[in-house]
Amino acid sequence: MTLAVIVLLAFGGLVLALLAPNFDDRPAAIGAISGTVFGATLILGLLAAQESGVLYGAVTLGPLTAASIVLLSLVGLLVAAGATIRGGGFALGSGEVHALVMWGVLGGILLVGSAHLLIFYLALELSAYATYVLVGYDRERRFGTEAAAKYMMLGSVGSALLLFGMALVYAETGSLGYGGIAAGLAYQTSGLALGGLALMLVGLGFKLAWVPFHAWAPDAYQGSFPLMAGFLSTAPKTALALGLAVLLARAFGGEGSVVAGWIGGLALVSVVLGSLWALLQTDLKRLLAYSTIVHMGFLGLALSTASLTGFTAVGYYLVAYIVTSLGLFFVLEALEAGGLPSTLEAWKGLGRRNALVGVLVAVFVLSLAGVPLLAGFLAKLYVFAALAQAGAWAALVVAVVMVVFGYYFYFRVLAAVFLDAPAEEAPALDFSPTALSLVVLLALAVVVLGVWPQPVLDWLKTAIAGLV
Amino acid sequence: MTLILIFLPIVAAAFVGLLDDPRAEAAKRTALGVALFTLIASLGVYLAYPVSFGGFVSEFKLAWLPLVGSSLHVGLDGLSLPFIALTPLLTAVSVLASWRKTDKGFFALMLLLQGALVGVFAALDLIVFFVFFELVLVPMYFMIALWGYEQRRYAAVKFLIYSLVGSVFMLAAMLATAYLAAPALGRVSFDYLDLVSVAGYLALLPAAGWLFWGFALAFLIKLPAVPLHTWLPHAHTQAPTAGSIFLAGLLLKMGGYGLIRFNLALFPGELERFANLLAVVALVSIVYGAYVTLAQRDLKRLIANSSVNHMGYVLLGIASMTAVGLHGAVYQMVAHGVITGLMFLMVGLLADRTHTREIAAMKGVYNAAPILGGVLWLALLGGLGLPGLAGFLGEFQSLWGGFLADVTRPYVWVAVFGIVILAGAMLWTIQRVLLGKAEGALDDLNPVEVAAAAPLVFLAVLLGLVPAALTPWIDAGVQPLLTLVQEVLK
Amino acid sequence: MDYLTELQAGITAIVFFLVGLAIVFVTIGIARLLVGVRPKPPGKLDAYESGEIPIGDVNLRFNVNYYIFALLFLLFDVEAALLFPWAVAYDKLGWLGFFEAAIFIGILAMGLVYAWRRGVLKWVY
Amino acid sequence: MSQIPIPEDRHFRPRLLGYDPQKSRPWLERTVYSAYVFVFWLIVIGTYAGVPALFGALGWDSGWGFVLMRALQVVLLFLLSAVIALLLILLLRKYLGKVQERYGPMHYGPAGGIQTVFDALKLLAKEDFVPAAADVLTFRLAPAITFVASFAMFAVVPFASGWVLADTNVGLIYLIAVSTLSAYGVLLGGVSSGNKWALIGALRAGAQMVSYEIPLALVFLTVAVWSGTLSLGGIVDAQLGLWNFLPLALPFVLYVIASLAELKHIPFDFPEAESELIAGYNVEYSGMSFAFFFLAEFVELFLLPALIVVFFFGGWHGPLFGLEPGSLAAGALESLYFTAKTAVWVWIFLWIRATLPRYRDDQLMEFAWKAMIPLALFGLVLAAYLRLIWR
Amino acid sequence: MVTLGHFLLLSGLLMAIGLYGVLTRRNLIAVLMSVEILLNAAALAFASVAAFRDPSLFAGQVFALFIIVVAAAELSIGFAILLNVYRTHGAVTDDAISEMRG
Repeated sequence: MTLAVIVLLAFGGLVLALLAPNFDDRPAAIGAISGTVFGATLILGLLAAQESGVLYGAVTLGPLTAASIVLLSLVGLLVAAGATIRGGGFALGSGEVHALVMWGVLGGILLVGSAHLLIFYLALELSAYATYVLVGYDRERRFGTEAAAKYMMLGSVGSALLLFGMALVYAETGSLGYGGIAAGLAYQTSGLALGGLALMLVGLGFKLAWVPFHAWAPDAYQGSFPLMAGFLSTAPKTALALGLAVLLARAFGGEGSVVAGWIGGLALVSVVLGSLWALLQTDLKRLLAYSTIVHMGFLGLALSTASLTGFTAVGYYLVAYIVTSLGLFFVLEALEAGGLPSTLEAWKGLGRRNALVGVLVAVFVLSLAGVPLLAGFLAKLYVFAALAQAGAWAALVVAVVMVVFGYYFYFRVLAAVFLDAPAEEAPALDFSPTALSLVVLLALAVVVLGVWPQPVLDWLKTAIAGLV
Repeated sequence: MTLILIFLPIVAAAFVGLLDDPRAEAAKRTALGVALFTLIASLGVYLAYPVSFGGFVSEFKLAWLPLVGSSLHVGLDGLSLPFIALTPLLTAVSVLASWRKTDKGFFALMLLLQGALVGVFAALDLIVFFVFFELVLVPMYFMIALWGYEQRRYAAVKFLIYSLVGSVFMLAAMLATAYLAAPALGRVSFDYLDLVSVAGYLALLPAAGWLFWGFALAFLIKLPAVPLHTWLPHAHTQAPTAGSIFLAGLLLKMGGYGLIRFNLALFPGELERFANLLAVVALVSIVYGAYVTLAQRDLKRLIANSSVNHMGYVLLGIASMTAVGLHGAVYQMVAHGVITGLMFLMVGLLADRTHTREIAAMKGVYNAAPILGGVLWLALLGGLGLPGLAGFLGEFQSLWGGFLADVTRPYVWVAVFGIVILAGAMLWTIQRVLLGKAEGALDDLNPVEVAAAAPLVFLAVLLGLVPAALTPWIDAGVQPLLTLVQEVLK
Repeated sequence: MDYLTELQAGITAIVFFLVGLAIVFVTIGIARLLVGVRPKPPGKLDAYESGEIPIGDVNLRFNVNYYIFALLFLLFDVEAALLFPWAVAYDKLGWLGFFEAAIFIGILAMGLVYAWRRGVLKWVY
Repeated sequence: MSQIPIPEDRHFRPRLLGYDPQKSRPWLERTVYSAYVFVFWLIVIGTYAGVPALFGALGWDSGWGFVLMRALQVVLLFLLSAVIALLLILLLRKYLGKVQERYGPMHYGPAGGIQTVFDALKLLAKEDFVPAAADVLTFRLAPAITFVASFAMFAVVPFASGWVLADTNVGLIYLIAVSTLSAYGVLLGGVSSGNKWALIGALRAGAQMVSYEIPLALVFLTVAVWSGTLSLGGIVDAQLGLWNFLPLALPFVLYVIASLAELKHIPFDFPEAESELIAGYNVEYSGMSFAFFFLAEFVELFLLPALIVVFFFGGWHGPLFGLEPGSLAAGALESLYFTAKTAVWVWIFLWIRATLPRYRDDQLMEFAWKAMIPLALFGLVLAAYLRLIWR
Repeated sequence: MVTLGHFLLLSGLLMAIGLYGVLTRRNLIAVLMSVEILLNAAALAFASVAAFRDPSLFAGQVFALFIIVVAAAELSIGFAILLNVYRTHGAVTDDAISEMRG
């Protein structure tokens, strides 16, 4: 079943890329194809459940992989739908974009499913390359190419460090399979292995945009199209977080291991510094980049507990984050397509010019901030619960304090939207019916997830139970 | 029933928000209707409450977040019922007070606020409590920031940040409490009743002090107690009339209510340990609050600062940990809700007419607008604690309770001076604002405004004269707690 | 082949490079000794453009296709490197090896087809 | 104004041994070529049999002694490549002359036989200077890289059974690596010259070598799949029954075309293109630096045909007439077979050079990507398939 | 005797060189080359570990091969992006691509 997903995504992307030269002026057709593919994989992901290994045990196809298929296909589906927001005129409807999204998603799925460092690395690079290109897809945008260059540079440095770390771990354990590594690390950990683990973590830190390895994130977000920034902030992060969870649980010794502690440290630094830097931002996409950094920090805190609660919290956090973040980026996309730049300055008085859009923005932003009855609050709550369960009181208190900073910068957005007067010659805010229905759907999902999370949680829990 | 009281306004808020209603005609009627309906419903529950038995009524429990052991657990008891009833009343008053507003959003926010506040007072689960506690902030923020006076942005943000700082520590403390109590309970539970049942175990925890302060910080900020009160003058002054009524009438009560509900019930040992400190804080609040009130030139600011003084008595009553003191605290909170609500209502209406809040700029209001002036006069007298009005009984019981306890007795002597100072401030205000010759004409209250003020005037007098309308309920709420506390302390 | 042979082969390669470089520079050095340094009249050190005086910047803006072909080369050449181990072990792998490599080569070919259809392979001035 | 005196005999040439240079003497030419080949053969025997025997007798065949032995062999191979270059340049000029109905070099040595030696001496005596606009280090390094890269291919080419310096398991990979390296030399040389024509020539050379490198590598792969080894000796041994050019006809043709392009040989001589680019990437080079570019080209003109022989024509295989395999005599005979087969292919290359016109630049590149590479991929899969069903 | 430690030391040195390059180079192409050095350091480490610790399974050698291939893909993408940077910014130095500020 999962193999079918892999084949579907790989060849779906291939077909789309090959169709691209002929089909580029028909974004709807392209979107329909990619939507169909993602829909199919979504259903397959929901059906797949049995734990088994393929590729000589290098890839595990279990409930967690199935869950990752569902989550990432969902992102793909939403992005495919979101590509129609901009309508004609730009290449976001191009087959290549969808192909890259597909491969990015495929890389993510393999990342979660990997049980061998080689597959982990290849999957990571697959999804990373797709995003590098997506960021710089429009060759004429100065910021786009600039962002892609920075992202690519730092990303490749990160993967090189990750690789070197893997090599050191390999040197210590003599194995590249997760099981072998766990067995090798179980006896004793030498400086070599510790160095390797640290380097691996640094590499992954680059990819997850943990402070101090986050420098690419604001530029990448600012430079790319909001839709792509949305993809960037959800799909690779989802895959990496779940993949790191698998790695942590199956290879690095899980709860109480030294790696878990490091993850916690990095995550805490991300939460603190990310929140502080976010206070200084005036560009919405940059602000959201720092917000991503902070959210990845919270995720990392949950990861570091390596408990069932912690991993479930990670899962729920991801679901909440996907829905919220994509929703907000869709709004940005629609507004940018309508000629409204993504700056706080330009957003002044948005709520007065179009109340519905204002309310939708408020829902997403409040969810990001963690206001109760929205998905973001429960996500944070579960993270805190996991921390409390693990007895990480200091981390809990620091994280909780940073939530206040988060409120502060999210409310700056809301203040601009609702409190400031719009500029004189503000253009009309036109949302196409598709865009509006898509965003409304996501906003409803945010609310529903925040009020009645139980079905999602049950599903996540069964998916994650195998890890601990 | 509790669920209806909580969620009907919230659903109504969403409904009002989605109405196509540019003049907000339907919105304000809907809001008023919902408020009145819930008022009647809550009064029904209030009156039907079996005061002699105590305990929780209209309890509802539904597993909500099993992952962390939290459930949607709400219920009403003698401690919460007065506030449950007060909330829709003040909402109705606020709606009437903002009858001229033309933004449907304003009324939607008010309904949301009402639902969230009822949720706060009804919550029997820590997480649920926190959810509603936080939910209150959002509509309040927007109410201040969108419809407030000139410095609204600053005031709103300050209000938000202060509240958040407290509430996030409370969240941390909640989580810690639940997980630290897990060994005794055998499971992780955020349920209030579960946790209360292991209060004895909690008292033995080395971290109990931290947990206590985690909760207390949030409530002291909300209360507010000096030195954590600095958000209050801004928020109250800058908020629109309805916002001020909500703030003073209900939001402050969340602090006192929380202190009794959680700090007293879960950590009585720690409360006893820190009673001295709390009493000092209370004393400073009383005296300093009164003193600062004396120095105000802005009418709304003056009332706001008097709240600091009033809430000091609440804290003093709680710190005494005596039945009388707790009675006084609750009574004072309800009374303050009524009286200060009335004061803000009147001052708001006055400010709308004079377009200024400067005390120096007003003169002879009583002569110009007798009804308005008269009601304001009554409210100011209530604020200084005149016997026969609601404020007196609360203050008196609090002080008396403080006097009964060894810890707080010395402070009561000083606290009395607070009454004197505040009385001076109030009387001086009456003299400056109400008396004298009127300069220019002032419209008197219109029927809608009279309708808004009437129930509050009625309550202010009723609670001043007939304490039996409230004390049995308070008794039913406080007595079991005190029994429990005695057990734990032994 | 055994370890020693491979080691000797490696040493041989190194010797080849070192001795080769040495020969080149020794020969050039000898030539220089024979010839000596001669005067450099003006114009001698200019770029040679069939006797014309050089005009303009040497750093021409050249065809972007050069870069694109360089990128394509990089990919294809290295992907080919991935096939060498397969080639050696091919007799042991049998049909499985055939199909796996066929898929791999197929994907590679798809890449070529994509580039072709995108018009990248058209060499235009 | 005084008149400059003009010598009467403007066609004055020094005469050696009373030999009349105006007359063509085919037998003499062949004798000269044979002499060169004989020298070549002697050096080969000396390199692959003599030196190891000597060092074996001295007991210096391990450790630093081994390194010394290899160094000596490398020096000998340098001599060999010098001989190859002298011979091939002579042959080229003679052959071009024949095709164009003229004699070619006639005056120096028997039938012009040492003309190239004089040319080499001339180059040695020319001043070797760096133009002002050039980047000195790169400019100096480029010819060395090009030459060493071509020259180092000798390491894995088997002249006879066991007559190979590096009998390695990764011979093919080594070949790819080294041959790609020579493109670097050309590119660096052209780019560092500070000359527009050199730059264009270098870019063309880079694009061309790089594009044809891929079919070349794919053909290597095909051969490797067919033989099951990457060792050149192993590939030759695998052809005992059947020479590869029959079953691998398609890759064989591709290989010939690709090696022509690698050689920058007509019809693919864009990097130099005298008529368009003066001399392309090496326009600024003079003296010995230029000589090494030249030397590299002719070493490759020998080595690429030699590799054709190794890959497709059974390498050194031939009738041994009862000689004991592995003996000195057998080795000598085998190396002769190898040389002879290679000579045929060198001749074919010269023939092509003499006959065909130059392609157009865009045709060249598109031919590589749109014909060569797809065909090479197809050939690879086909060979793999045939290998499976015929095994 | 040459041990695994020597190889790892060598690759560590390469790593250090690459990192130094990444941190100090102004020209992005040079940075990309430094990244290649980093990747090759890792490939070397994998190959040598495979030779010393894991002689039977070849996992490390295969990994090294994959690193080479993936590095090529990375370079292609990198140069393609830098090409676009050059087209839009007229230079490929890190000063040229610091227009975005927050």
